[in-house]
Amino acid sequence: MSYLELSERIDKVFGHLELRLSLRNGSVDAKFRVVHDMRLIEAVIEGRKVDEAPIIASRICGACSIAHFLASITAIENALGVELPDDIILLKESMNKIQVAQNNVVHLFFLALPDYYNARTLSELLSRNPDLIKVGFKLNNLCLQVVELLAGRIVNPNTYRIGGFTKKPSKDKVEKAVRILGEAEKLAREVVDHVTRLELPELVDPSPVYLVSESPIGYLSIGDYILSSTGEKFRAVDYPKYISEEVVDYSNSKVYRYNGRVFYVGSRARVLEYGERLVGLEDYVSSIVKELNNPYANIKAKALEILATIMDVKEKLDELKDRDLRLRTEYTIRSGEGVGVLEAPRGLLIHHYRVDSEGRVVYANIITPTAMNALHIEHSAMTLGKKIVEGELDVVEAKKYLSMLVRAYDPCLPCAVHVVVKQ
Amino acid sequence: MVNQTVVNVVSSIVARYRGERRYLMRMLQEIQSRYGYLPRRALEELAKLTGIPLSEVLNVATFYHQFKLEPPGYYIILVCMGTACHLKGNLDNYEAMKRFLGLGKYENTAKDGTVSVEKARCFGACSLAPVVMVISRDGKERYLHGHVTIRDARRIVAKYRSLALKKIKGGGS
Amino acid sequence: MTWTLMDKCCNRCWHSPEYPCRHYIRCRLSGPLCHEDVECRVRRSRRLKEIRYGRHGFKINVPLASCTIAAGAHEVYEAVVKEVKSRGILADIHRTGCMGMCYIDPWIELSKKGMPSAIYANVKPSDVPRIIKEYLEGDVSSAFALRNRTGNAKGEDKVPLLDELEPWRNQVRWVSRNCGIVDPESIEEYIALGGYRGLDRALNMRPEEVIEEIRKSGLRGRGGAGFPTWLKWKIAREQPGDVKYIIMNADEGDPGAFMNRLLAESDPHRVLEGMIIAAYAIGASKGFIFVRAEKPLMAERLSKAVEQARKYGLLGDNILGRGFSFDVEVILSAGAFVCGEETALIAAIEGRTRPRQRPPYPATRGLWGKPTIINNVETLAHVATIMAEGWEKFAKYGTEKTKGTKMFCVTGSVKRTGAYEVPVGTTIEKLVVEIAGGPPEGRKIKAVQIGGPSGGCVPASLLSTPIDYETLQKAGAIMGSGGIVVIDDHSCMVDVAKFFTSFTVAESCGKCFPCRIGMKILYDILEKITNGEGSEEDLEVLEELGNVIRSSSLCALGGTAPNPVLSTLRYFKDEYLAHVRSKRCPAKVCTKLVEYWINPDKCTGCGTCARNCPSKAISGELGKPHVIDKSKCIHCGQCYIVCPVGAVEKR
Amino acid sequence: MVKVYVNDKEVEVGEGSYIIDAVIKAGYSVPTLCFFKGIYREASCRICIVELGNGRLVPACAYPVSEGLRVYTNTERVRRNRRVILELILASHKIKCQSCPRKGGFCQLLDLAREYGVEGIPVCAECPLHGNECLLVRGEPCLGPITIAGCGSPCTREGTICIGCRGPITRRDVLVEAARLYKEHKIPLEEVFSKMKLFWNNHPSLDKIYNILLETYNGGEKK
Repeated sequence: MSYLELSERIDKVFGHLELRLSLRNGSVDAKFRVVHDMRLIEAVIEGRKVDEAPIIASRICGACSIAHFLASITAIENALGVELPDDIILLKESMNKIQVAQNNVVHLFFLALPDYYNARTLSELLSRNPDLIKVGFKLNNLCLQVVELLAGRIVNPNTYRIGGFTKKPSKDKVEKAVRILGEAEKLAREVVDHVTRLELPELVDPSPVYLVSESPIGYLSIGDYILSSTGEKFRAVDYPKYISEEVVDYSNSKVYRYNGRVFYVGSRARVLEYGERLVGLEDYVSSIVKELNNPYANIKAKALEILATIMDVKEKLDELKDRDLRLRTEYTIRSGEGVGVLEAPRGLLIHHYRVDSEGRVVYANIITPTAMNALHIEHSAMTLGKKIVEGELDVVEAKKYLSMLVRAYDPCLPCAVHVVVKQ
Repeated sequence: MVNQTVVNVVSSIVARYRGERRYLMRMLQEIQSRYGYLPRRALEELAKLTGIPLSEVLNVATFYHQFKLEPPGYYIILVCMGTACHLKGNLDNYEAMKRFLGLGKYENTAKDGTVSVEKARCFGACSLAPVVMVISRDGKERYLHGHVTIRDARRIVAKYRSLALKKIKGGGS
Repeated sequence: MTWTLMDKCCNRCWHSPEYPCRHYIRCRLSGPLCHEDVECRVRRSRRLKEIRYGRHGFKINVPLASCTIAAGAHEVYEAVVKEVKSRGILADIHRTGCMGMCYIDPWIELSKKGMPSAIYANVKPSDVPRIIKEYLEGDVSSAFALRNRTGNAKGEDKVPLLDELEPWRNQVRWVSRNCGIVDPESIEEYIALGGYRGLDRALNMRPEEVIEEIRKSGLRGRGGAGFPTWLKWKIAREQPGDVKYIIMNADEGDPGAFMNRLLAESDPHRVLEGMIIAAYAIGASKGFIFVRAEKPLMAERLSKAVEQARKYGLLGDNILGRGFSFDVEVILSAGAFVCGEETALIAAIEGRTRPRQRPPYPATRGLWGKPTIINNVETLAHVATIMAEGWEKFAKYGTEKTKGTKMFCVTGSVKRTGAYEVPVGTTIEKLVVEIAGGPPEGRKIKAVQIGGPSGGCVPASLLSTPIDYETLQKAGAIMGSGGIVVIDDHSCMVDVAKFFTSFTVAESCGKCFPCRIGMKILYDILEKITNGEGSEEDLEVLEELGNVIRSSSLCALGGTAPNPVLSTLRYFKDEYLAHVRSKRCPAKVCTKLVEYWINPDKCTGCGTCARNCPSKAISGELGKPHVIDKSKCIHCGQCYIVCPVGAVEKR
Repeated sequence: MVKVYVNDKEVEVGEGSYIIDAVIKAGYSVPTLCFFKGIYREASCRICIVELGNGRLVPACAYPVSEGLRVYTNTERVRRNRRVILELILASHKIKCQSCPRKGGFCQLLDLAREYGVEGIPVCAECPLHGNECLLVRGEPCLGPITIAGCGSPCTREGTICIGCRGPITRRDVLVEAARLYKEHKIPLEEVFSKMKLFWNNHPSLDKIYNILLETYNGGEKK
């Protein structure tokens, strides 16, 4: 076999994407082609008022609008030098976390799991294994309810503005959220039990470098630093020094390298970095941690995160409900530069804005997890390709594994393609 | 004093029709033929005497085209707006008359109170289209002009204006 | 005081309204019936002759109806009186109604024993002496038409007979038979010409038989909707209760339709007779004549007819000794087009306003909650004639579904404007071109608008359509009360639609939304189109909105109000498109879309246009051709109207 | 008792009832505006029209039933007519949802407008005042007065301004009223425009909306 080109349009991902694997005389090349239409959100944001930027940013993607919204607003708060009280940060983080949980449910049940049950579509899986999927639906619904309670509505949050929340969540609301989360926790436990026992295709991560935002305490909090698997820690505002971006001609998305190396972000990275902080989940963590050098294991990490975040949010809200909260600070418009870093469902998300003295955004840069993962996906696919060359893998099977691989990263293409070529 | 006579007039009309609701239109017509229009005071009095709510009286008074709530000129020039008259250009006549009298869009009566120009419904004299009818305020005089042209229109206005001036003066002295 | 037919012949006659005689009507013509007396009989036949030919053998008919009066009949009448007096001749000057040929108004008819009856057209007061002189000298050559030929007069062969004239020949004068012949203010003449025979006959029958007679005749309401008259009566008859009402709808509001006025002014007793018959058939005890105050002569003549009928016991208690009591009250309507709608009319009589939702129909719950029949003037006139002549003669005319004759008022761009009576099912072409003479020279018929403001426009290509309820509805128009307006190529169809819409907008009672606001919006869109600001989407809106208004309005006014727009859109879409696409009015009517210029060859430089121009767009020296400054012109069209030599032209 | 078929479902109602009684008895519904049982049977709003078996459209509230009557409450023709009628009603409706006592989603007209997809009522109609201060009073450039309602106003409920994601109302009177409100609460129009650009940047009537707002806003100032 001298020449083979596998070109696979991947379904069951957010958006349009093609993975092209060419095997030529023993050499292997993979291209992660984002064919989703350009969205150019950064260009839209530039020139807008600061309070409008998060509104636009949250429209980048309906699936994780809260992450974009919060990253954007954090960047602006940083640029304006807003000091937030702990209460606000706590609620903000809860908002983000519960969305991570909800997003992971969607990914797991509706996108990734069919592969593991040899079902081509969700409906096929549903007819075959209705109980499992019903759990997914229910869990998703419960998470969405909490999202709505915290963020005002399911997509595009409207309870939070620069400097804090518009309204204090009523005690009823919080209690209701806690109650729902209690219910969700039980279901999530079932899910984790189930998913951690799944058998994964074997693959060794070709480039086990990851980046993750720093959480001073707990899990998935919003910090000012970025950590890498190499132990390096740098300030978020300094990201351009460490992360280099590159435009490729075959894709509508940019690709990124960390210190010249291919890296990945996402649940796998988060569990590897903060797994030991998950109190009460030590058994699960230890059962999957040895598998985590396999990119496919991302789904197990995601399953674990569902439970972890639900428990975490529940605990935080429970703690909040009897307290008198301070949820609003005043801010003044001034010029400045700020970077907002947080862990979106798919991994590290960076929003970077420069604001002029009239409160207009003059520069915007958004780095999304999918774009950061792009090179890593290519490299993983190449590893898979090598297996074909070496005859370990049948070509027909390879196609399936390829799409499973891409899905394991859960790329979100609408997020990736807002990127615009500067200069 | 003036109001007292209004009361007398209205009460005699109401008495004649025993104040029955079904004669409301007739009573209004009588009041109008007495004054040339429906004075507000008379309507109020009518409502009081008959027990019909004033709103109902006004409902009828404003609904039908015959009733006027503003005093008209001595002569009322009715410009027919029937189909045949429209096609033959009576709207132009109407506008020419109004311009001749210097009336604005919502004014119908000349400032000296001599003539009013009004659009009217078909008189059924379509064979003479375009038609202009002139009636005096008290309804006693009635003239019809057929095949009216723009020039006629002005002539008609001028004629009845001077006629009215004469009558108003004659009546006053 | 001369003896009249209505008076007692001698003391043996005992008829009075209090003690009515059964044979009163027949007795008038072929009496006396209760006793044998040669003198009385001779007296009657002498009087009948007098009525027919005048007392002195010379009779001058002068028509006095609103339309002829408008054309100057009063002055002619005075001139005739003066002339007769000054000549010292013995002549009966006889006031009649209008015979429907409005284009010859005012006319006079002279008839003398031994001479042909001659009709003179478009008479001016100054012509009167000459006409009378010529006629008395036996010369009828200047007459317009003759009723008969005797061979005694000069020029007889040159003048056509009335029956030969196209408008006359093609007519079937059924209800309008007396118009122009009888004195509308004389019950005597009406009876002498066979009036009230129908009532006499009806009262000899049981009410059910009367309804059956009407059913056989196939008469349908002439007011517009074409509901079978007998069915309406039957429904009302079968309603329980003693109190029922009948209303004569004489509130003619259609612009362009005046047959009801013509009938009621020229032959009011026929209409009244029909009403009494209808009242007998349904068992009504009280009737109302609802007549427009704006048509005073009609109201006056109807009231007079009611008075006379009451005087001779044709109204009141125990009519003609048959035990049937009925009285009529004339109510002056204050004028609203919507009162043509049954429920609105009832509301007006009750002293309220606005129509209400039907059903319940007035035939079951009408005036003051009692069963009420509302019939149009023409329908009732037909009833009287049918009862007098029998249903067979009536049913001879017309089509399968609609029997009899109908009066149509043809106006607009025709040579012979008038009200003509033809059998239902006559083609539009025959009525408009043959009878009414078509448009003036050099113009072409573009469309025929049938049915008043709520009717529709039928294009010239469909002129061969027979006029009856069903076919007209298919063509997008309605019969309505029978007003026909002929529109020639000098008129813009969008403007016509706008005119009718403006009418219904003004006349909408405002009760229901589709009509009140929908029509206003239709009008606004048409205004936009005629101002050259319309778009093609507007045409779609017109159509959709029109259909909605038609199907969901409360009363018939709203239900038919969009017809002019919808029918013109259907047949004259190209004109609409010319307005919206190329911003051009093909007929050069919409002033905003035409450009005015002064033809320098024609302009005399009088300066009239410059003086009348409201925007001071016209300049030029006196005596020299003027010019219009296009940038200042506001397209008001004043210069076009005022120019005495027609030098201002549109392009 | 009279047998009536509502959407082909047989139902018996007492004699002298109206279609609306039969419809309700059959378990269907028709929208009504001017009808109040026992008080008004005016049949003037025409929103309750239903289609009869013979194709006629009649108002359900005032049309008496008869034996064997067939009534269809939700045909395409009925819906289309209702939509146009609703548009007409709204065309003549003074839209001052800001001060309307039915504010906060208690507006029947709003519900109908939403159901039949007619624009005209602004988000303010849905925005509840209970416990909330109007954002305009707080001086924030809320687009509530000029945005098509129907979302349930989640943003203003949460105390953030409406950003007009459902699109603008292009009716002049609504815009004039909005401009008056902005002026009354001293909200600079530039901020409003800036918010309008978020979602309406390519709206074909944007210029028109701008101009009307500006005109009214500045026009009032001169007086």
